[in-house]
Amino acid sequence: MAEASQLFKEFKIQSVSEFFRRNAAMLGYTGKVRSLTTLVHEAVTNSLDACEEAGIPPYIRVEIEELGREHYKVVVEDNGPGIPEKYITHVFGKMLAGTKAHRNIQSRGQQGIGISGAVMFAQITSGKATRVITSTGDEIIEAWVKIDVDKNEGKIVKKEKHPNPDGWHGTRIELEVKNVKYMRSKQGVYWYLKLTAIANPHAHIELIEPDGKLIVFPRSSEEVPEPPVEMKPHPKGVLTDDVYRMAKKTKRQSVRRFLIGEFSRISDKKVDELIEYVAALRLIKKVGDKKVQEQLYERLMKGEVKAVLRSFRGYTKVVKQVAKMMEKPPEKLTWHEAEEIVEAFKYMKFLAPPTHGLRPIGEENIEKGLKGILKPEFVTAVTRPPKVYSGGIPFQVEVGLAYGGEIPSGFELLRYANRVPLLFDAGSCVTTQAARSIDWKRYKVDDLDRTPLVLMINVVSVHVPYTGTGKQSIASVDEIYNEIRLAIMDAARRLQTYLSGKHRRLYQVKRKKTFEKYVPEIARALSVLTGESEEKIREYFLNFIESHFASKEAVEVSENA
Amino acid sequence: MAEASQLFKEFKIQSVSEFFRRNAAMLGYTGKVRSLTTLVHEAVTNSLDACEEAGIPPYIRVEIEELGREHYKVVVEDNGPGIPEKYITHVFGKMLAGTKAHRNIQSRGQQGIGISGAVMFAQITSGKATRVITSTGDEIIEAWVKIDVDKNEGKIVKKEKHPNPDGWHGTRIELEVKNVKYMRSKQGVYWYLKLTAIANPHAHIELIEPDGKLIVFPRSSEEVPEPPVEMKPHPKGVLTDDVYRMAKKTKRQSVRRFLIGEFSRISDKKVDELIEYVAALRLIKKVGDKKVQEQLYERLMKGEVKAVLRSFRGYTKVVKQVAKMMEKPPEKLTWHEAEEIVEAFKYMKFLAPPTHGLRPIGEENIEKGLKGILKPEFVTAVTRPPKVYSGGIPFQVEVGLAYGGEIPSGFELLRYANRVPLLFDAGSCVTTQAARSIDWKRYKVDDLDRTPLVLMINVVSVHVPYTGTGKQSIASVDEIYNEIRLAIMDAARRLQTYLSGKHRRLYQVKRKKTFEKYVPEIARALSVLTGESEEKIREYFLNFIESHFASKEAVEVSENA
Amino acid sequence: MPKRKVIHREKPKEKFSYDPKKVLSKLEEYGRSVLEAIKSGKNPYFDIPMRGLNNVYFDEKSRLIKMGDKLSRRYFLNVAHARKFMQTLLIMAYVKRLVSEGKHASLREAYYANKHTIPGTRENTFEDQRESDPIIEDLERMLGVLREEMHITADRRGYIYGDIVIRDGEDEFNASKLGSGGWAVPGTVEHIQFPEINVDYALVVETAAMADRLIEEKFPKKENALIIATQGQASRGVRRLIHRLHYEEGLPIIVFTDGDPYGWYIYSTIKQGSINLAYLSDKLATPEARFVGMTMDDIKRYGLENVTEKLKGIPPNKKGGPTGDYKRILEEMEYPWFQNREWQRQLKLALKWGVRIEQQALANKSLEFVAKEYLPEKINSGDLLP
Amino acid sequence: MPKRKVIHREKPKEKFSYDPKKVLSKLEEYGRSVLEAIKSGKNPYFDIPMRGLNNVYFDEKSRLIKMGDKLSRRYFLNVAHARKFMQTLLIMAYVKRLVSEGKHASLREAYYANKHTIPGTRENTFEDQRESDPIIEDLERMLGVLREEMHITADRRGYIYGDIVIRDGEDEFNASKLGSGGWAVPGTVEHIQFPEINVDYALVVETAAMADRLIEEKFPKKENALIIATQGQASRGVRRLIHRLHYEEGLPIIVFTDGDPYGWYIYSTIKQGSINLAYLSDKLATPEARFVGMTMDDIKRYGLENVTEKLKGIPPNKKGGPTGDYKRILEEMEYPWFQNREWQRQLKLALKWGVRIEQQALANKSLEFVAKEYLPEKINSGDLLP
Repeated sequence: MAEASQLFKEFKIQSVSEFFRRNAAMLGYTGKVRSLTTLVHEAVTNSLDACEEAGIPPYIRVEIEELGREHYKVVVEDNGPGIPEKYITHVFGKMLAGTKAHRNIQSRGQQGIGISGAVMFAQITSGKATRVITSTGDEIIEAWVKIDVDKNEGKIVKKEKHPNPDGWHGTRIELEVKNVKYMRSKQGVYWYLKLTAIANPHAHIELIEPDGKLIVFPRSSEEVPEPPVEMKPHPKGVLTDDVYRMAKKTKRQSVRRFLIGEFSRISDKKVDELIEYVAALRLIKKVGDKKVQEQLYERLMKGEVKAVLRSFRGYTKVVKQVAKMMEKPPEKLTWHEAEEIVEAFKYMKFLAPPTHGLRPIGEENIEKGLKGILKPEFVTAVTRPPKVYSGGIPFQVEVGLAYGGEIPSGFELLRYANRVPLLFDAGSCVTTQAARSIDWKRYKVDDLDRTPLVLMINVVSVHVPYTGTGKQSIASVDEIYNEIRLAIMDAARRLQTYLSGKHRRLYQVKRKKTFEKYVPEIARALSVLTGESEEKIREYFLNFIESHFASKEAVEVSENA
Repeated sequence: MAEASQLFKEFKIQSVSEFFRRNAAMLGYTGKVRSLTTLVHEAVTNSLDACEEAGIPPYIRVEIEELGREHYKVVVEDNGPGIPEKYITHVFGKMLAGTKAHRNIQSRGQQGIGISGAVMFAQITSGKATRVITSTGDEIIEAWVKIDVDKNEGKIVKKEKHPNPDGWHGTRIELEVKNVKYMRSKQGVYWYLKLTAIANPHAHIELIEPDGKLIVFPRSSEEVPEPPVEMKPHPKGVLTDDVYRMAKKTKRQSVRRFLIGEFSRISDKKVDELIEYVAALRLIKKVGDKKVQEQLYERLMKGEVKAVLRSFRGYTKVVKQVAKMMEKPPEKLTWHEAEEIVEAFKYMKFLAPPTHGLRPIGEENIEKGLKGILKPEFVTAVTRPPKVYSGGIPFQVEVGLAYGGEIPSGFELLRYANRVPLLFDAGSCVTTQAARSIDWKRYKVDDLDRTPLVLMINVVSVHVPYTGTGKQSIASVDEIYNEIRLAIMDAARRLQTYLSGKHRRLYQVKRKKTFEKYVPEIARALSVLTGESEEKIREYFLNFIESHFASKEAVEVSENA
Repeated sequence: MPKRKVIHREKPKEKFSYDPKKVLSKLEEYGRSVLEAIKSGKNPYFDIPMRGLNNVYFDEKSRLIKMGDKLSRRYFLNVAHARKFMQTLLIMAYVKRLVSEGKHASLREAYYANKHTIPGTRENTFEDQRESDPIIEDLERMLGVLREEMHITADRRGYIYGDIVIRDGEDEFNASKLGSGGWAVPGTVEHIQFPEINVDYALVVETAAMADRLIEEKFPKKENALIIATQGQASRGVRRLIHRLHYEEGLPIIVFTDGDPYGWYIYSTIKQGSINLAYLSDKLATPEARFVGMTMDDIKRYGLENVTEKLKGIPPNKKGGPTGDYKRILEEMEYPWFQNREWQRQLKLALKWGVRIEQQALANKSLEFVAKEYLPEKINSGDLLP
Repeated sequence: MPKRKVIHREKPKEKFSYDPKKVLSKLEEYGRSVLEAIKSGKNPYFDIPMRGLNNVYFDEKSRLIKMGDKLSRRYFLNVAHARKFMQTLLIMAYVKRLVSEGKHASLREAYYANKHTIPGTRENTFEDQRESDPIIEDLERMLGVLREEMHITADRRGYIYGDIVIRDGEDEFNASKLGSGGWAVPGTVEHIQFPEINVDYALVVETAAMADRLIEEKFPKKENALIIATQGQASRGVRRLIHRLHYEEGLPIIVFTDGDPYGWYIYSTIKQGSINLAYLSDKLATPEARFVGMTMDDIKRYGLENVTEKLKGIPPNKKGGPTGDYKRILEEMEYPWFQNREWQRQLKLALKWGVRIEQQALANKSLEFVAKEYLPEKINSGDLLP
């Protein structure tokens, strides 16, 4: 038998970066084409977010230069606010670092591992540092950044400063990567940028392909979207651990202030209510008879908190205890007390969570994006009002529909989550399922696979429920599924109206002809049956048809008047 | 426009634990039933690994106690070597820490986040610390461990020491969790332990269910498997980054020694060869004519390195330069040189990677496991020889087949990776695909869905290619798929032989009866046709049959003699 | 002289009547009404009794499936109707020509004769026989006449054998003097007359093989019976012949089919008419018909357990059931004319045992058995189902 | 006296011959040989000429599909053969009884008569008619006799009309004096004789509707023809009748079918026999038969473009093709007896145009057209296909 101490000799601590180095696929670095797209995505996302937060209409240029076999240089440059010198290593060199990961905010990326992951991917495939050129308007900083994988730290290998007479601001990064491939496939960079341009009509995006070809997706809207704002957590969406940990960190004076200040939809009055619920729960817990207990829980769920309290002798004492707890300093809140509060939240009613933090593209901008990039004959968009799933997580669905024009035959679905194109795992995505569930024939789209139709779907949320860590597919949550369907159906109805109008004019002419063509046949038969001359019978029938359609047109004209 | 410095005010650094707290699903904590299974899995895996490394036949006891609604206490106790006091916080409190994650070794877990993940899951659902009782044979240590999520550190909240007069060694951990559910489903703890017992016949596993029921999966083999050993990386499987970083850390004196010492299948002679290849590649790179260059690469691929070298004037100089590089201290190896070495590896031939580190269960033990737990009428197992996939990763497939006896009707597939049961995502798993691809009818299994048949498949590898981070499904790699099929077919052939033998004995008796039963019919008809008496005709025929089978038996007896 | 039988010829209830002029005057009347409508600027239409289950009921008194009084109006000036309106007139004109010239045409000929391309279009007057057949059916309902009376003949199937004299046009012959072949029943039997009838009853037999067996065994002569072979479901010609033989000539009708849902359905159609042709029930159906076999009781009574066949389909108590034969039996149990103890018993037994029994299974006893024992015994003892 | 026709009755080539004793002696011979084998301790067997395409060839000289000489040996002591061996003997004994008693049975009756549970087992001698039918076919090949000669009757279908006198047992009648119904051809025609034949030729017609049309138009009388309606694929009885009328009575045979692959196949079967029944070709087939229509040329010649129908299935040049009608036409192009310019032309035209033309499409001209113009013109000018 081996000695325990001996076994533990090899015990070592792994760094995060080391962990991710071994699990690059988790971050989207899987497959040669996809890896390149992921790299570009991380950089472009950073650029778009930065510009939006600073209120600048983005101008983004992506350049892919082929250096050798499966060996490329990727350059992404923006006109954003730039990065202050002291944050450079953090932004590019440290995993899990970022401005959003710890906040309750809608963002394109979500984990703060994006761009540093790109830097690391470049580094482990080419061994090269990433060149960063950035300025906030003052001097221009040029820095070569590497990641110390063992320590999870960025380090600047080389740094230069340059004068900036024109006051340029923005960021340009140059990554050298191997083991990737540029292809114009639907999982490649070109397609990714095209989809990004559609969802971000306020951005001007350019791409220089390895063969030197310049592709421009021009800006079609001048309006820069408001940056998303942080939203306080909703009581229905928190765990005991959240409350406990937030209480430990808050600067508020009392539990009451803490609850009112750091959660949404909690008012002074709500805290009073909360006190009653917590007290009631404490009392119910002590009831011995299981049946009676269940009944009390049920009544509580119905909101009969006061009645429930009154059914206990000396309940006021308990209420007072709880009220006292609300006034103590939050850092003294125990785990058990936090648990009680969260349990009470479950029985209480709250307003739906605020949705002002959600930033949909908007109907007008979707239409602009689709028109500008796809040049269709008809376009429409629907942005649904915000909804909530899982009790407390707000989300919003929007849909755009483009038909005809320069769109080739065949149905195409463009999927987005928070404006970010989803290029993989379409099959398991709720958007695909919802789009497929639509009975397109009802909307005059008889043969979907031969109709020149593009459907875009954007799901907006602080927390998009992805099916996997690849974040390429949205889970089939009922509430989201239903909203997507409603949005598509609304848009499809508009398409139907458009298509109907187009066909209606041809229809009346056809209709009259329908009756006229049968007249000779009818006349011949009726002549056999009655002995009257064919000629005359024809005349009777034609006159009848003529007078009918004349009166009919008159009616339609007056209806439209 | 907002100031950049203002935007970065919110910039904070997330800890690993914080990251995982937000992504518990990545670790298998998703769904109430599955979360509980994951928790038990992490603890049991730790116990099994510990016992094996110490050469102790494992005795593991799992106890699930229901404390309230979706609120449980999970106790896992083993007779392993115990944990030295100073490692307790590391083992249970720090993510990404462990004895295996950084080594090239086959293991049940793989990321060193398992048990600390369990501790964290318990903590964030119940707020409670995890109680650890352990001894390496000296005093008994009782410790309550918590994780400081912000700092990714374990901390011992409370610690007591007890005397250990009997020299007990082992570890017992007690986790208190909420938001989980105990169910006897195929994704629950019971099923997980049953499958674990089958794959680990050397382990005695007990389970006490919440209702107090004790279930014992007894040990059916006394042989403790050898612990897996570390395997040096194979040249065909390494990246530039691996070579570069290993060179920086090694204690060897020269690049040559480093290559020989830390990679498998590299000998002194191989390094000499490597020198030639690196030199040849340097020379080829300088050729201007693309066509000539391509031809040279091709020749190199064919192994004509010496001829290629000789086609350059003054090639010996370059060879000498490269030879010199091999003698310098490894920490001086540049990225570019590492890149050259890895490129040369691609053109060279090496022996297949060593497979001595793989630890299959073994045919005998699989049969013991299946017999002990399932009590079938027939059992067989096939352990295939090790193979390699992706050029350099060794793996091995084994299969067990159990038929009849106490097995209920219907086909059941038990999937394992490195002996760990896979309970989820069966559909996308290569094992399922391979099992489905078999034409079972060819093996006398006519109606698979009504045959009492259990098929177990264990895929053993240092690096099992999972389809997702949930590690519940093995990707469909051609080499693995084919090995699984071969193994199943081999086992199925044995089943076929068994089933045939069972039927053969009944067959001769039946056969004679086949002829006899027609005799009265034939006699009556023949009597009508010929006028001979039925009675007589019957006699003729019966005599003929009798004499035929008598002579036939004689022949068969002599053949067997 | 033959011995007095239980089953014998009765007094006739209908007289031979067939008047082509009635059809012609009805057609002309409809033509004139259309002409008058269009002349006065009104949208011309036809009122056509609706087809389908919704417009069908079982008349307890006459014990016939009859057509209800629901009408569907077919306009000229209606996009959905115009084509059918035109087609209706085309067929009406064609029928007028057929009847006045004394010619007959098959359904297919009627289709081809009226099919042509409408001038100035790529559209045909009829694209398919599936368009012309329903129009002819509509006319039957509109005019209240059989399609045979409009000189449109049905597919022919079936033959008869027995001592009756048939007059067909100028020919007169005895249907028992035609060798073993019998006389093939033509598509239209409206014009046929029966100068002499020397049989006591008509035995309607489902399969040709059984009819041939009875002929070979000289059953018609020995039992004084007319054999009518339907060769499966009875054709319209055969059903009309049965109807006429019963009502115009007073012959009792006894039906002999396989003991299975299909055989019983054949009986049901002969007896009550079918839902498709409900509007013709009083010309095609013979509610007084009775049923001699095969019955479920026959299996036990004659020891035929060995030669039953399993019912097809899934029983009602199994998953996915009832289907096939089982479903059909359950449907037949709901037929109003099977609402009696005897039939319910047979149908329930079939369900219970899950078997069917064919006419020819009687050959298991001996070839003669059916002609010498089974049928004479059952018929002469009046052991018949209603 | 009728004018001299191109088509007229020829000199007979065969004589009426039907001898039940031949069958009986063959059966007894086989029985004795089995008995002798078993007595001497040998495994008894039957040698049965093999069925199927492998044992069939087209005999250029007789221009018939004939059976080859491949045999399959059926042993008693062979697990795979024993049951069939027993079944063969059972049917042989049954046939012996039928023939010696002068009784006839249908295939179905033969099945039921021989079906019973084997004592001491739950196995039946025959589980299904699909077991007894092939045994009867085997016997036809083994004994070289028609099943009708073994007194097992085929399903009957078809009727005839025309001025010939038929003797069937004691009955004698004229097949043009039976009204419009005609005479139904029985399952077995072996015993039938023709005391008087007053027609020049026999016109074999595919559909009953067309045969009825010709009868209504008095075609048989005017053209001195016998109408034989096959009602689809010709039954064995009808084919045997055609054979006998041609060879025993010298009647030329002219076939009139739809202009489609099915119609042409009907013609082919009458003319050459079928692959299934190759062993009976010289009793059932009539290679001298000729074909009057419908042909592809008729479409153009009589302006029937409007009333053609599209061929079913996928053409050979389309993806997934050829299927349906197209496939059948391509197969027919390979038939040895269609290896002549005229037929290849028709078949190629059908492929090219992708259409078919029905007999009844001639009604598009007028009802009389087929009887007054189409047939007389083509037949009297000898415009027939080989």
